[in-house]
Amino acid sequence: MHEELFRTESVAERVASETLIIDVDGYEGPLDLLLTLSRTQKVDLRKISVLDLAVQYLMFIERATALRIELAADYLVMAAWLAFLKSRLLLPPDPKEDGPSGDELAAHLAYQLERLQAMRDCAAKLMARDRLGKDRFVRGLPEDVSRRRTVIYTANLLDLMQGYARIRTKDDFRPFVLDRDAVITMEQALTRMRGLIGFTGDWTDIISYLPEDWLNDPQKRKSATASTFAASLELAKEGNIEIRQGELYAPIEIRKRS
Amino acid sequence: MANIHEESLFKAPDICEQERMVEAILFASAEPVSLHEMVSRMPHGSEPIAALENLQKRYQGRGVEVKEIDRAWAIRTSPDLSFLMRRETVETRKLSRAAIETLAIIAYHQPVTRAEIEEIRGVAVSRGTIDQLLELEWIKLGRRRQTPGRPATFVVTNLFLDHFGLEHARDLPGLKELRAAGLLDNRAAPGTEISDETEYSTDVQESLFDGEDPADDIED
Amino acid sequence: MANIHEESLFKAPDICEQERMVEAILFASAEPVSLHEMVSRMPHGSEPIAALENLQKRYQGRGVEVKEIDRAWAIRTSPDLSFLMRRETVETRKLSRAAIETLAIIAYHQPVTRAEIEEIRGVAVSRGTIDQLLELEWIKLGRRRQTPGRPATFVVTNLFLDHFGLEHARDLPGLKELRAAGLLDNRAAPGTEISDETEYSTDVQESLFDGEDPADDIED
Repeated sequence: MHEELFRTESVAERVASETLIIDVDGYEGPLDLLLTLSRTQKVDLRKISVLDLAVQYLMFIERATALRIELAADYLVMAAWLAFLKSRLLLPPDPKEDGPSGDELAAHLAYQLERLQAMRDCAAKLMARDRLGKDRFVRGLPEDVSRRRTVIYTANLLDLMQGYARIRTKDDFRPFVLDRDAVITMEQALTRMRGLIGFTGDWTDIISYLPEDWLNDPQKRKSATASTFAASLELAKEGNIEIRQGELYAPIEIRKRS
Repeated sequence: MANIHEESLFKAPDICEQERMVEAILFASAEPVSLHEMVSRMPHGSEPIAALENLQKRYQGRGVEVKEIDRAWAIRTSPDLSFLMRRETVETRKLSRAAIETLAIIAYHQPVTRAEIEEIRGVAVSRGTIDQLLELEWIKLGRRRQTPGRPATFVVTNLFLDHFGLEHARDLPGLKELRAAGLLDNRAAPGTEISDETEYSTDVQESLFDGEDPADDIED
Repeated sequence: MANIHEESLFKAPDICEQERMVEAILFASAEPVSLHEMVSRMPHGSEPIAALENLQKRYQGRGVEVKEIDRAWAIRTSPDLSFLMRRETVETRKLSRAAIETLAIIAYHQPVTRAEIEEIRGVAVSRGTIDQLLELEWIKLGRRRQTPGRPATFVVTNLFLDHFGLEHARDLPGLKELRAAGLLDNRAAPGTEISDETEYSTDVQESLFDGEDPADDIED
């Protein structure tokens, strides 16, 4: 007899626990759960008793915990908050205490529930509309619009002349290109010396490396001397030649490094 | 009729001709065609808006209808004939409840941030849900909110409007009633400061549903 | 109109209704629809052939037409409006600075090799620039230069002369004129008179740099 009673209880309990498990899985968060619980009150969401709701929710959580159902942190946070709300609603307001009153908090929760319900109703209305591909259909044989883009390039004589003038003007500021005949660059001197250095074994005055036709014009000679000297230093730095000067103003001599 | 195009080089085609052209363009396209697109394809000087209105009237009560979708136009079969279209029905992947709710929240609250969606649903929005809606091209990213962190906002697309047979986002069912009931306000929980974000969001929302009668706005 | 379908279970819909149905079916179908197919999709007792005839008449002279294609029907764009299905845009663009300069050099120095153009401009000439000018048919290939490597030369075309309103490339204003017109700086560099320009470009320059990249001369 005793056993019998015990068994029936445990069956009921088992059924209850199973429903709970299913429900907790089915709920999308504490707000969803609260919304479902509020339906048992069967009243307008604006006239809901938040206190009752809080009590129901806390009971639900208690039962779930007793049945060792894993509850997400969200549910426990909500439980704590509702417990706080419950105490605020039950106790007379403390004038010394700051912050919102229990009624304000309750009103906001009711608002949240009403808003969620409203969004669910909207979602249902939306999905019930005459939808494309289900109730309304698009053209089955659409035609492609061929797109062709033609680009016309334009230029006039003035553009052409300005373009040419621009190049020639630019040249004016690049004396290196135009005055090339009076200048030997270090690179040119270097190229020249690299070719000649192999043929001279002994100490030689660098002046003898200057191109012959550059010796007479003082302008050319100056440029050639300077670049040849610079090139010598470069070659010495590279370790290809040795360089020496006997005394101040004496000829600078170089020879191939052996 | 062969020289219509040539003639049009000199003067805009008459309204009847324009109506034919608009008709041909809309029939040839599966997607809504914008006014701008029509103008660019029609002969110089065409003003298709009047032609569109005539066409819309002409197709009233026919097997297909001319629908406006946010300043673009499309021809769609009449919904009462859907039973004929079994063959054309596209099986869409079933949307989860979370996806449907999220879509509704975005449509009614746009532009809305992810945090706001989560606040309304009371639960985290999974990445997959947003991705699914983005993939369907029913939602897209809106402007970033000018608040700390500059969060992204979501808005619905014209494809969404077309799919659900809406002319404009302001034609969403029950929008006015929800607004009147204050259910679209971004109401902060008591005791929390009303952040800039909250104030800003109501602003932006108004501008999104612009062109509405200001008298409709019953807000505090 | 909501009860049309139900009604149709008992008797065939009237001819107007059938016309609407045919219209919707033809609109939404991806292929031409046979009579047999229409009958199978429409409510019992429908005779779409009469509806089709009516529809065909209704669309006469409209932007689209109901066409019979091998015992099946389809809605197609009216042939005289096919131009609407093309979108042609013409864009006018200024020739790039590189292209203008290259063109100018070819005009003033023709026949001129690529290496010479690069020497005069002081920068490399991209293949695209030459190709663009060739495509515009403003330049063409001239005789090969009788020097090592037999480099190709470029000359301007008659189309070029036409476009720029010149009778002959010789008519291009010389450097003196450019200078007088204020297009060129007054500081003349020595030895750059337009008179011996052509010779200068082909002989002197080429022998000086023998086809090497001019940039190398300066940098390395």
